[in-house]
Amino acid sequence: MRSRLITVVGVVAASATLALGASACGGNSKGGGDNVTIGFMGDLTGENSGIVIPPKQGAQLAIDQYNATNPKVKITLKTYDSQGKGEQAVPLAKQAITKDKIAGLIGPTFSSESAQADPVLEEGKLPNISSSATNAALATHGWKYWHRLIANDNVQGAGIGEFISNGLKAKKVFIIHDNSEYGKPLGETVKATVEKAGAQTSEDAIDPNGSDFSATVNKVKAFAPDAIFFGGYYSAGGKLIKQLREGGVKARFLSGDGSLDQGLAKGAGGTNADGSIIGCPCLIDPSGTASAASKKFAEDYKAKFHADPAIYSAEGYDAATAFIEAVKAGNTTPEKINDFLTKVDKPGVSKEIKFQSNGEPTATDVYVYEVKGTQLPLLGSAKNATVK
Amino acid sequence: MNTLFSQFWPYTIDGLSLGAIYALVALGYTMVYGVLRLINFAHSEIFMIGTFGVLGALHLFGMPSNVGGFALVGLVLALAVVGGVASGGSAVILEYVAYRPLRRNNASRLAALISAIGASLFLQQLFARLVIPQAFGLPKEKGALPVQGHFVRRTDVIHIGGFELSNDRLIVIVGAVLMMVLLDLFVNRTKLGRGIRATAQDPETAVLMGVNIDRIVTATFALGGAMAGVAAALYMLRFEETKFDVGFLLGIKAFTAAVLGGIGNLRGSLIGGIVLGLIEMYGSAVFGSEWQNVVAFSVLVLVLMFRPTGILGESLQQARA
Amino acid sequence: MNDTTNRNPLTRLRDGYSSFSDSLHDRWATAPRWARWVVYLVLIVVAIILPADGIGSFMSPYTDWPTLLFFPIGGYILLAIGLNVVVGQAGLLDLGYVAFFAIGGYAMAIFGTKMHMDFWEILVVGVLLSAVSGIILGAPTLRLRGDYLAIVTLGFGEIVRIVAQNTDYIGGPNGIGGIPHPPTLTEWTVPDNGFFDAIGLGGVQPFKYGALDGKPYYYLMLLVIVLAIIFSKRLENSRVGRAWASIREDEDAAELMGVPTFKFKLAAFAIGAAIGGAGGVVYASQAVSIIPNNFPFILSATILAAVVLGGSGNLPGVMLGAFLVAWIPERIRGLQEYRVLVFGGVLVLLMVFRPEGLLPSRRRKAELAEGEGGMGGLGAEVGGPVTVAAGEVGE
Amino acid sequence: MSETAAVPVEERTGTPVLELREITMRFGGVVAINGLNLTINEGEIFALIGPNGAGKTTVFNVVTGVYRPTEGQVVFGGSRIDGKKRFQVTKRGVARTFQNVRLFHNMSALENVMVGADAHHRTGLAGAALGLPWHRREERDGRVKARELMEFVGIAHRMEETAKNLPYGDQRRLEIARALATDPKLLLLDEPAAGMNPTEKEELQGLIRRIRDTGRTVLLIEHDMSLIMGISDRIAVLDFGQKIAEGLPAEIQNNQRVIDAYLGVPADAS
Amino acid sequence: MLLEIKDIHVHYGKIAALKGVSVEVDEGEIVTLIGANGAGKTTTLKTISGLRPLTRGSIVFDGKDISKVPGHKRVLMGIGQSPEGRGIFPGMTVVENLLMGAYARRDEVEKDLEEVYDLFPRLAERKDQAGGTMSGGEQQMLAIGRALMTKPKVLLLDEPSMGLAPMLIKQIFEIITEINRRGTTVLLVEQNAQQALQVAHRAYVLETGTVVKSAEAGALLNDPQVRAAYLGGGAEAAAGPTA
Repeated sequence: MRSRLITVVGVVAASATLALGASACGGNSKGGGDNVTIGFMGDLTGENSGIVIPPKQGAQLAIDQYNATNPKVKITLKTYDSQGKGEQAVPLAKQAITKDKIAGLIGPTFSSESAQADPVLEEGKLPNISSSATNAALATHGWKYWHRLIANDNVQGAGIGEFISNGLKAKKVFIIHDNSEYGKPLGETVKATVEKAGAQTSEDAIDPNGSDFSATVNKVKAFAPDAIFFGGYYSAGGKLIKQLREGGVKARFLSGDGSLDQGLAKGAGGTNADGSIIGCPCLIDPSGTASAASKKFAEDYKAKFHADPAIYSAEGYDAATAFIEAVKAGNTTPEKINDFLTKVDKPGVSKEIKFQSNGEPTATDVYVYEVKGTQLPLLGSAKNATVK
Repeated sequence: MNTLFSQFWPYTIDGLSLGAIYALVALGYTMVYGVLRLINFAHSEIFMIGTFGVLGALHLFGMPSNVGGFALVGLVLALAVVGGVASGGSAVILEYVAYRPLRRNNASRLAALISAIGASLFLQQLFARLVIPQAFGLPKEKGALPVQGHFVRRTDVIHIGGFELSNDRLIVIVGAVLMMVLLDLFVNRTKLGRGIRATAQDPETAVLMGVNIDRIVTATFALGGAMAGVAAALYMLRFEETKFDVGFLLGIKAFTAAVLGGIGNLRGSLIGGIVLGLIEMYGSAVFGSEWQNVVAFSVLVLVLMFRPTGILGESLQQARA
Repeated sequence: MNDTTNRNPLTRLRDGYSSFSDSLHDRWATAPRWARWVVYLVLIVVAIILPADGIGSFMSPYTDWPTLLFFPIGGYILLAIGLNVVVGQAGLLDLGYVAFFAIGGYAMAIFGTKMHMDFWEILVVGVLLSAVSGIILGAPTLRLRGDYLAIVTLGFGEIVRIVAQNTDYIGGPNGIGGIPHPPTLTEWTVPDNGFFDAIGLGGVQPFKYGALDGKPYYYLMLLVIVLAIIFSKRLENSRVGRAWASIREDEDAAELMGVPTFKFKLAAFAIGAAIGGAGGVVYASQAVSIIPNNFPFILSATILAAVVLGGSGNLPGVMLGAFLVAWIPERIRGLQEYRVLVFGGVLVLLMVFRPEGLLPSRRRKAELAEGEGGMGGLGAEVGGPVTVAAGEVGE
Repeated sequence: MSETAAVPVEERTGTPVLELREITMRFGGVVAINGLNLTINEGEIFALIGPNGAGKTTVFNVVTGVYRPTEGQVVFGGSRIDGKKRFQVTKRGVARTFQNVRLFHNMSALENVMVGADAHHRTGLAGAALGLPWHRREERDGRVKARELMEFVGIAHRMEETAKNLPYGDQRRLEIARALATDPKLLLLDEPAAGMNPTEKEELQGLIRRIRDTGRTVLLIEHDMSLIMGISDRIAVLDFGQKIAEGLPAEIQNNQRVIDAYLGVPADAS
Repeated sequence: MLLEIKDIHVHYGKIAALKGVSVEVDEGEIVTLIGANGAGKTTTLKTISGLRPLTRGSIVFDGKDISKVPGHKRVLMGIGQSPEGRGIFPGMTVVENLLMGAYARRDEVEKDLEEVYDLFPRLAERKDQAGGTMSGGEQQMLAIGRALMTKPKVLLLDEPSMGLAPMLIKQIFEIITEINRRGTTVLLVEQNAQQALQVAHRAYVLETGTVVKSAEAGALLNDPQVRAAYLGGGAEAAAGPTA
């Protein structure tokens, strides 16, 4: 112990002297020349890494494909593991700006960390595109450098709500949310939308870290709804479906992008999740039915990562593409890249890569997916999709 | 409020089955506390290991499906043994690694508590990062996600009007109560049980009776761990899914149940667990599920304000004066 | 059962460290006043140049050093100082300390966004509010014994978090965004030349609180920490500190020597809460947005670990503990997903080899050095086993 | 229980300081003190003796507020103190030591005494934290007082040592100094000579006298008879929670009931 | 020599509780340690049973040095103790308390149980009562009975008369004599010197952690110095009536 303490003290002292001696030769190697670094920030090792790794892989794919064309300016992808936590994202953002001097950032992936890290990115003038932070409030701050390539929760909630009212014609809807900053507002929007369409509603919340949702199940049973909407993530969603079904609730189950994962069906067990509808402002299209670009992306992704594209992989790919386009157009500094982003307009895999002036994407499509076994085939756009 | 009345029996049954699991896990806290006066914070991970032991065994022998009836009872018995061995064994190892050296050094209980917290973090991460991905052939980043194994066919065994009792809940309740009775008999009727009680009541005099305290401590951890393992089997029967941090919330609740009933008191665990389970369910019905934990902790505070040693008071050591 | 003659190399290493820290203690205790002031001065200078890049590149190669210094490092240190009052000085086991951090944080967020109060005003209000909440929690529960107190405080911490989550007025799970930064005190800039540049602080505006530069916040935190140290140290060496120590040592005897124990326990809770609240206010002023999940139970456990790890009751030890607990996981970011695993293991190892903490207070160390054989060791410290109140005073 | 208290007492001391009136103390079914009447006068050294388990320490606990008596009253300086909180009793002027030394073991000897001196201090959180002049004065006074008292009991050379590291006899004396620091009118000493060697006992005897000479009243439990007989003004004997005798040392010494109770009834006596 | 304590030193922290105590107990004897509170009597017994570590000196039992043997093994070797304050397990019944005495043994206990009931018929009557609810005298009997259940070669008794009524004290000491008569060596710690000296063969007087006197019990019984220490008052008291 003692020697260790001394080592620490010694090293601190040494580095202090070094800093003193080395004087002002500080300036790190500039990003310019023949290499630009783009960052990716999100929960890469934490509990929710399952929905962060796909967009990271999507971005990686885009950049690798670009670098493979032997361009004049190559792009490196640098990852920042925020564990989804604001207090870790903030110093990482500062590190990215001041030390690593990256030119653009994909992420942060979650809304709560974005709320803390985005002001830093804004002041640091670092253009950032989130592939999955859907909280509506993020767009209200007048940030110039902030963008996202995913429609927000209001858009999503309204889309799903419309689908419940029009596509399913449900009259009694039970809303359950996980009391998170994502699930609750989403649930509220869905609730407001279906109520406007004349449906009767009731709601309850679950603790996603708990395991016994029977109190909620009993409430649902008492209400006897036609449809149940769950605002929350799939790990809790699966358990919830399972317990609902075991409790004898047969109403159709719906959820948002947080539940768009095979884990939902696995957690629900057997065929419990079959027929559930998941809405998402994102496009997951492993079979490539949506477009040729989507088909190619699915194939490339599979070839590289030996897995189907998952949630937000296309958005991650598109976010990287936005930066790639900027670099291609000869922009290598953050400022210039950001300027370019205001006017970028390119068809992407998931949607048109084009931003409104507040940073929101212009595309507002919400897609619905139906759970079949452990697959989540695309059903179509929430506006016009129907189920049997 | 209306829901509570219209769904009274389901809430009650669910509360009982939840409480039964709390109670079994609470035993581990209460026993270790009774003997060492230590909050074994890592007990929640002992439970977690039990759930993975059970799940692992199911996988190993090929996941059965749709087991019901008496076959299910038999399967659960076998799984309870597996869980008990896994949890009991790891509890003994935990004691040996994380607590025994501290006891030898006459460390403070606070130090032991920190060691427990460290062990708890370590075990959680060990499973999330290494054990789960390895054991279930998952990519590393999926280790932190829930793992399932569906094997139960749920049927209602009793169905009278609004009163429905499904087979899994019945087994959970009966199984937990049975284990509590067995443990109670063990502690009260056997020699080792006597040794445990003696050590809890007066360790110094116990030494004068020729009791090897180290052995008693090991036995205490083994028994408490085994109970958590059985609880894990029942939990898997009921929920069929587990996760690296499955023990965290459940552990806190179980500890709350132990304190509610009177920590150190085996029967208090049962009472505390059942009371807590019911209160959580009824509270959710009345206030909404988002208040479930607030209701639980508020009741704890209220009970302790008026009965500072819990519902039954402490008993493994019983008032010493 | 305490074989004193057994001396394996490990024990010897441990004893070596002990005597080393002992001699430090001694030298400090006997040092003349001026020497102490010199040390204080040096420490403050070191603290001021700490965020310099040169140091940062070693201390934190993966993430922004000044921000790290602000939080978690500075934040944990402040919280540990506060919790040390409760746990280390008064001997009350509090597992829900994060609640007060949350109350301070929410005070900053609510008063800052809804009432547009100034950071400095909120600091005062937030501290008072936290102190009051400490009293509200303490009044009904402080009669409970140690471990019951622990679980009740744990419950309190969770209640605060969940209530925040369920209350729409304060944003529910969304928390509160757009929290204002402290107003800029002065645009004064550290001269961009010679010495300051050499230590990497040239061009810093230490009193301008923007989003990007972590250093001003660090200096703010440093100021609060220094105040908290002075505060806590003064209390420790006063009637109040003596009362706390006497309560921790022997509550019944203390009461019989005229110490109003309940009042002082309540005071300890209030002071601890106030310091935690100050931490919350400062943290929220930098974070821009806070959500209930910024205040999980594990943070309480971590701060407690910091206090015990460093040496419960001894301020420098506690601060060292907090520093390590905050810094190690960031420094070993290279280990990626294994870093919490390693951290947990390190915690166990440190407790196994040095249960009294890295820099134990002299009092506590003596307390821990000898238990009464057998089970005594895991016997009485915080809270202690049933002091059947009077039974022991009596026959 | 007045039939046994009939021994006439020489009134050479002042007015009553402490009166126990018909005190009964039950624990569950066990009666630890039964209808005890006791009057202690100002300025005297009063000894309470009796075999182990006779209820002597229980008397101390009743007087100092540790127990609330099941029945009866405790009157100190003219007003009732039964039912008062323990620290309030101390503030009114009753201080005690313990049968098994109960120092604050890990605090320095001086600090131990200062805790006692703090009983009459008023510094609160703010005063201490801001270092207000009031607080500084109290702190200085407390320190001076503690030093004086440590000199008074004869352990001035031990000030900075940790209490638990003091030799046993010094710990006993430190406990007395700590109790004196609360400025008691009445000092209760619970077996102060236990564990002392003859020389120390001799010194202790002198110390108790000097305490009395400063105008304080001393109530004492002790087993060491030579000490008791040497310094007590009056003695009361307790057996099974009842007072079996009260009087001057010489009277007690020759009381057959006392001898039986105290030495133990020899096997051949019945 | 059955039990030989050689110059043992015991410390609580830095304080010496025993500063070189030497005591010898021969087979078949009753030896008593007397002395004031805090003299170190109880510490001596606890050290013999292994509850307190030695800092110096040694304890030899039955020819073997047991200074380093853990406490629970010493019980098996034949050291039984009825501890200070009786140490009854309050939550256990009388039978359970007694069976605790036989905890370390593997042989039949029924016979020994009968023997204890024979010595203390009162315990037989109260078999199923919780230990904590018994009167002081009954608890003392239980403590001694329980110690006997360990089948001790030497029985250590710590203040068996503490807090008991004279009638009971008399009874307890008669039983001690009886136990000794049946072949168990007894080491007795007492404050009730008179009683102790009457049943003991030899006695040691302890004062502040050291032995200040040792002699035949009878000799000490009439020793004015011992008398003085216990009833005080100087010569005239010593010359007073021997009760």
